[in-house]
Amino acid sequence: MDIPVTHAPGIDLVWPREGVTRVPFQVFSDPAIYAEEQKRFFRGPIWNFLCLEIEIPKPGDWRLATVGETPVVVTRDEHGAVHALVNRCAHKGALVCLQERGNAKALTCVYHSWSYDLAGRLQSVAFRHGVRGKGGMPEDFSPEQHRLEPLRVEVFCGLVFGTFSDATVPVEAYLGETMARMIRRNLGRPLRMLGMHSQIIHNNWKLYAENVRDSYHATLLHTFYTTFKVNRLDMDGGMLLSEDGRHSISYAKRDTLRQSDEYQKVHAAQYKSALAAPELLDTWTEFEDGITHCIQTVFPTLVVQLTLNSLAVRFFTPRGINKTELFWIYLGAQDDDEEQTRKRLMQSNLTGAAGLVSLEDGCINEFVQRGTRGSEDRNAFLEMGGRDVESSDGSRATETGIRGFWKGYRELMGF
Amino acid sequence: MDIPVTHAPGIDLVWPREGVTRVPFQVFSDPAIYAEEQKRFFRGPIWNFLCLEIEIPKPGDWRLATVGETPVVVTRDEHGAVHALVNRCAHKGALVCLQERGNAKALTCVYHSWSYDLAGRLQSVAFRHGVRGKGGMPEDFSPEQHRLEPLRVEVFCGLVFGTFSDATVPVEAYLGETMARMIRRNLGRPLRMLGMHSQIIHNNWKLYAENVRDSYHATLLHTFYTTFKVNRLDMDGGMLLSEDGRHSISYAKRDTLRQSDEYQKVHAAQYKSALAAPELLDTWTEFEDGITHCIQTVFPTLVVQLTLNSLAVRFFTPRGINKTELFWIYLGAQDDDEEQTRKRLMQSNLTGAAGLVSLEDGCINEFVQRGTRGSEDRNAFLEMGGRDVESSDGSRATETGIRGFWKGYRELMGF
Amino acid sequence: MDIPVTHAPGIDLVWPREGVTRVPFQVFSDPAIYAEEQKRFFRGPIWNFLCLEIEIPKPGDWRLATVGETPVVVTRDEHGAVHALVNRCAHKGALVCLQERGNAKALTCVYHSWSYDLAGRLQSVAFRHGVRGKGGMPEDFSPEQHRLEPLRVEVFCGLVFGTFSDATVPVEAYLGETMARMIRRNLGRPLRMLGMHSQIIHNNWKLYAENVRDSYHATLLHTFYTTFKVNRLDMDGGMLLSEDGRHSISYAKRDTLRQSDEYQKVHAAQYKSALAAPELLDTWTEFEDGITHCIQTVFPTLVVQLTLNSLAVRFFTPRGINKTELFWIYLGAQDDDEEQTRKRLMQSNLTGAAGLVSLEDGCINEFVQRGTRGSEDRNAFLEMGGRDVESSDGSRATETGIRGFWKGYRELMGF
Amino acid sequence: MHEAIEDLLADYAEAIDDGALERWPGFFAEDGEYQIITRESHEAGLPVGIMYCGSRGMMEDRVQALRTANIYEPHTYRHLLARPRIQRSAEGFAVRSNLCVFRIAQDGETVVFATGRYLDRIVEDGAALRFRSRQVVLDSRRIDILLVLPL
Amino acid sequence: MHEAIEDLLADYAEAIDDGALERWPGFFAEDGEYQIITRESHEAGLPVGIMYCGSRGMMEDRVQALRTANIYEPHTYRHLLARPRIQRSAEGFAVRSNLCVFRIAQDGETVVFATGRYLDRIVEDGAALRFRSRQVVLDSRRIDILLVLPL
Amino acid sequence: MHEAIEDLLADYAEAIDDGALERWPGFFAEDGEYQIITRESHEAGLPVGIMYCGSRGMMEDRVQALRTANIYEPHTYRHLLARPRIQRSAEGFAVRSNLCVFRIAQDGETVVFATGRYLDRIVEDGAALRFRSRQVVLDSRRIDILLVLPL
Ligand code: FES
Ligand code: FES
Ligand code: FES
Ligand SMILES: [Fe+3]
Ligand SMILES: [Fe+3]
Ligand SMILES: [Fe+3]
Repeated sequence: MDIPVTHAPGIDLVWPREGVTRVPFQVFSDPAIYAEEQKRFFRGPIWNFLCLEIEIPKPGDWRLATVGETPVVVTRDEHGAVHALVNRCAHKGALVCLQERGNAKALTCVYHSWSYDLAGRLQSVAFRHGVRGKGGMPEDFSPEQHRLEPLRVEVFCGLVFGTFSDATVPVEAYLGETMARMIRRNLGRPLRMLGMHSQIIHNNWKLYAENVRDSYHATLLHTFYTTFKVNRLDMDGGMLLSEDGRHSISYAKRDTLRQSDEYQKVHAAQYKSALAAPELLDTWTEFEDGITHCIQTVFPTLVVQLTLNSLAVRFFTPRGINKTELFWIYLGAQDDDEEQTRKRLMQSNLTGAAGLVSLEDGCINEFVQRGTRGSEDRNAFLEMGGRDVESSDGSRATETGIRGFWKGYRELMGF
Repeated sequence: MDIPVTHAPGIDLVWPREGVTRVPFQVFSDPAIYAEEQKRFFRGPIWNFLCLEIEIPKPGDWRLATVGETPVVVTRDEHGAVHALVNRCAHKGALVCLQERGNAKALTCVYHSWSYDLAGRLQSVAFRHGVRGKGGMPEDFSPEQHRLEPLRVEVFCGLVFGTFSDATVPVEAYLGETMARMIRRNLGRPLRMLGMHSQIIHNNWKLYAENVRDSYHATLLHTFYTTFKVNRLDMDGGMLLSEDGRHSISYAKRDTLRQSDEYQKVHAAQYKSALAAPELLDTWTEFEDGITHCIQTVFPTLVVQLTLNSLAVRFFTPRGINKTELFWIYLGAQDDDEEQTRKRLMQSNLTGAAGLVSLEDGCINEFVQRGTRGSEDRNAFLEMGGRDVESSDGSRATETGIRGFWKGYRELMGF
Repeated sequence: MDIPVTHAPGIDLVWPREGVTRVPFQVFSDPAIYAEEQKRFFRGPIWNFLCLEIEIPKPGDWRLATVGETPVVVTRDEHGAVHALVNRCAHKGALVCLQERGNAKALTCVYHSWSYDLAGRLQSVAFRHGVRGKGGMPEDFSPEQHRLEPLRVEVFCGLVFGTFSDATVPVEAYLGETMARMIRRNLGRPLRMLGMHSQIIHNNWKLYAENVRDSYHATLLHTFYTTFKVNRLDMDGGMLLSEDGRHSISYAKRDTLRQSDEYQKVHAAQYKSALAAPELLDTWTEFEDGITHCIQTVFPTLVVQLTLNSLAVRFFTPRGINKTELFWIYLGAQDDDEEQTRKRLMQSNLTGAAGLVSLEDGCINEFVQRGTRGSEDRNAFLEMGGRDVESSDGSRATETGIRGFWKGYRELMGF
Repeated sequence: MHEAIEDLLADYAEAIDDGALERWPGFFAEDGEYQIITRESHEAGLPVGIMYCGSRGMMEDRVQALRTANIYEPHTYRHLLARPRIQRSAEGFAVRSNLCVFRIAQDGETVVFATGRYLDRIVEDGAALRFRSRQVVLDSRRIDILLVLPL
Repeated sequence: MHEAIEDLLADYAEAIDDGALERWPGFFAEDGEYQIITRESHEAGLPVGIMYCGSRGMMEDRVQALRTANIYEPHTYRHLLARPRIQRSAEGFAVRSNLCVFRIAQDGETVVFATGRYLDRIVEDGAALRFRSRQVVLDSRRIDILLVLPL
Repeated sequence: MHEAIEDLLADYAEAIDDGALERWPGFFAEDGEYQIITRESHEAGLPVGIMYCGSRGMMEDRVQALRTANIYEPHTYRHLLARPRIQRSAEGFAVRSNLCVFRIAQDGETVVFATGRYLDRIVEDGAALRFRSRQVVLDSRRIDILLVLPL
């Protein structure tokens, strides 16, 4: 029988009985669902990626972020502790921090000069006692009862996470052992930022969340991958999920390629494979485990990527029901030599808004958004690799990662 | 007593007791009504114009279209049969065809390479059996149960129509005898495309549907018509409706003009009527029935126009509640000689986005959209030419065509 | 206990028990509330500012305006009487007047040439009797039953006001004695327009309504005020409210400055106060009462400003739930000499879209709109200067004016 | 000569942006041609575009119509032209320049109304340079609202 | 001289687009005038526009204010100018050029912020060319958000 | 020489706007460099931008990829360039010009896709002028949808 919605008033949705192997297209375009996500999902028991610790190295540094559509500022206080605060003044709700990045001893709202310390505690209220004894706040005004709304914060391998919920377990437990280990492998060393940019993609944020967990599409849509043997399903590799199925790692070992003629059938391999400038793919062995391609997702909106030597952190944030901003931060190790930095620069051509193996993701999710218009009552069909939510070691011809996302989404939304 | 809405949940509308002589302005701006139209109206028992057959002459040709907001692709298969399919992949819903026009042996979705034949039947699923025996679809996966959603298709006089409903009667019966005859007169011959463009008009699609059925406005708003005696109400002419009132023909016979001083009162005739370049209106007698101006509407969104020798097909499609795209396709007969083509080129100045007698329609419907803001609870008043829905032979000082549109709209929407 | 909403169906809002000292952020972003305001607030018993009388000096002059989102045209008839009419044709609802300003003997709709006199009475209907006896309106058509919807109009000190409600008391009673006197002081003389422009601000209209009643922010946000001692809270001044609290006057007397060290604490006074070109602030004594700065608000959307010698009328109108247009009309006295006009020109740099002491208001309300995203269930805190709605003579370190606005808003909306 | 041609192009744009449309036909030779057409139709070699004038007279009729007959909301254009590419030809010059036209409504709303190329054939007509033909090839197939002022 | 004037216009735009606003007053003669006004007010002959500086000093005060007193979200401009039309005048040159200015917010949002005309009176001030007066006539009557950086 | 440089810039834009991308690498010296980078990263001195080609070969690979491997919806560009600012340098010329690129989708939707500056180093390569390096510094940090055609 059908599962009726239990906890979302005003939302008229029935999830198909087939469970996570089906997704009603309505979830990508229904304003009531989008509004509900702001409260129930983004303020629920999840860890939201906020920024990198290296973006706020010094005491007093701050950086803006968003959790869902809620504006947040991440600060480092004089003792070096990191805080995350809703960027909404306790007085009348104005943004308190205006610049994307800054450094200050205190956070002062420009509207009426209410001032907060770096932990968000209200420190002073202009004209609290009026001017020459006239006006000002009532006697019983108590600054302690007004502050910038805080989030709980944890930093893991230089990644700063925040949550609105007291129920969220610690980040390492949230990730699970497998996910935590791979993050340590890739990010557990002194890093430097090599560059950043963002992309506006015209689709609901959940379509990109599916897309990055979709090991099935990668080598079919991104034909450059296939042709240049950067990443193919006929290399050893797999799709690992966390215990709860929310997080995933899609990996491949380039040296294990044994060409399968499955590829002969698909468009993906029609393109001549000689490069005029092969230096594009000059690499060095950064890790001994043989894994040369690894896309790791952290529920709900973070991705850690190491493709050959191209190390990057991606994250995305909703800008409206069918608009999402996708951020790319390119990283290198602090001890990279010049040649290694040059190689990372060369390989940066593979990903990002102009990435030879990623630019398609800038439009493909929009194609789904537009393709499903007028079909809100139909469903996506997700049975590749079975109907379960579990790791698929050995094959990435599976949608298990996507099913895992929907498992987590439904748990939070009560769908 | 008032007629309460019976079949549209969530829509709070009461149609005035005066019936089709009144139109609540709310229907042009209520998002709930707009959403309901996508299901109830555009997927209802009507024939939606999709494209011209000459746009897909060869096997494998396809062309994109929309039905309401639903993306559709029209194809011609290897046997020459025409198909219309929702342009939404059966897997995850991506657009399958990306270019406005194309030619292919099969329709392959770029996301995961699912491939369909030109009739929309699923032919292959990439990695269905996984790679080297791992991954892939469950054993019980049956391709027959997945296909591109088809529309029923009929071609009449080179016009390709599609419907989502099994209840829709054949096109010729849908049009009725009078309408079918006039379409044959104008389009029942080998045609070639002379040009095309479109217009974005900032109004609800139904305002343009009214506008093209409004024989009352033509000679008042489009003063060029009147002044240059291209089309006036004091020529012999009339407004013919189909039996069900949904379709209409507004026609005039230029040679029968007997000037009425009604026109002296209106702005419409104030403009000096000598052209510096009279060749604009050089014509030849294309038909012997004396009809020199003929605007024919086919419910809901198609218009066939022959003004002097300017032959065109117009159609429009909603792009949002207050945004509509209007397409103009200029046609000639395949056996036109050079001089005739030149005359059609000259006369193309009369219509289209820059048309001397049509450009006003680009803004007039927006004026209604804006004029009725804040007055959603008021009604349009449509009693010109009486209160009935019936042909008005002999006079076009009538709104019978508009009343006919609303009759059909209410039948489909249950208002 | 909480006060549940009584009169707004479909709106799910509970105003906090603290009354006017709290404002739910939801009122700035809820589409249902915005829609309800169009009917209940803007068509309620209030006087909406429409235009200045000097904009329509001659018989036949008209000028467009909006009341909420409803388009209105203000006319002066042949007898010199001023009328306000909804700019919506009685036939099918098209805008009747298209240009922002014009002059005509009659108002004729371009769509079907229905023509109205300057008081909005229907005078002629094109083809009412058809053409040569065919078509036309039914016998029982009665022009008297069709007209442009009128508003009641009153002119006070050259300000033209309109209301949809019969219950609205006369303007002078609506303003109350104090407000009326100050308007007479500033505008009660022959005036000429010196210039005008507008600003699009990206916030709900009510945030600007608060902003102009907020005597607390002025000298903190607009630091130029403070530094150059144009307006400070340590000058004699006050915040006067009308009896019903809806209207306000914030005033200061520049010559009474006794610097308070309160200002030393705030950003507002950090900026060196020597001007390279002091002529910016060259003034003359325009009034003997010592008041050199006076911002007067008239509920809901009008502001009369005299800062030094810069005389201006501001008004604002909603352009969407988070979009507002703010108009600036700069005025001078008809008998100003050249030097006085030059001084008003110089001082015009203080206000407007580029105003040295007003440009911040172009973004600050947007900061609140954005700061409160995702926090629709939180409230603004308005206890500066107490919790009452009453004049605060002697101090402007108060939010009494804002509380007064919300008092009036809630009365009208039934919140 | 490059200067003179650039001045012609700038003067043309200025006349239209200033609303001096009566000057418009004068930029063309007596039998000059003017056409606005979409890139799509242009590349497909189709004859019918969006506006066509086969002579100065037809341009005068256009101006006459938009002044007295046609109905539309007041608006103005603002042209921005890139550096023209000029080639000598038998009859004079073949000139191409990228163009962008903004449309400003009376309420101030400003939109990118048109982008594309001018394809011009310019001749020396007595003392003056005039357009033998000017083709406006629009990048977009669609027009926002309507097109009444020449581009 | 045409070249030199075009360089002045380009240099001015570059200074503002680069945020080097301290250079701005230096483009004007000591008693130079600068005004931003709407087309509507300009054509109506009204004296008050949106911004007015009657001397270099007033421009310096503007820069000082926007650096230290005024509050707004960080943003930058990008100017595009069309070929100027230059006429010799008694005092120097009367120059007109079409302009378009894009505004880029810190989050990357890019909008057409202003379109219109520069109406310039340029004089030879010692070795250099400077603006005796520069009037920015905006096509639109309305400003998006606020106007703090000169155009 | 100023003329020749302006022609190079215009020809480059024309080639891309016409979709003649195979011509694109030829505008560069054999070991020419091309990079698209955000203003933010450029000013921070970060090495990685959005697109980087270290040689003509890498440009050819880009063209080859976008013709045969990459998937995206058909679209075209329209470039508008402001007057370049040219300085002689040891190797040739250092040139800077403001740019705006519109993107036109197949359905006609037109957006301001990019604004910014070209920072060019131009050398005389045999008879021709070529880019030793061309850096496109984008004002915005964000790209709408994707970037596949060079700017
Ligand atoms: S809103 Fe922040 S101090 Fe008032
Ligand atoms: S969405 Fe079409 S193949 Fe997957
Ligand atoms: S709508 Fe005004 S006359 Fe018909
Ligand atoms: Fe991908
Ligand atoms: Fe019409
Ligand atoms: Fe203010």
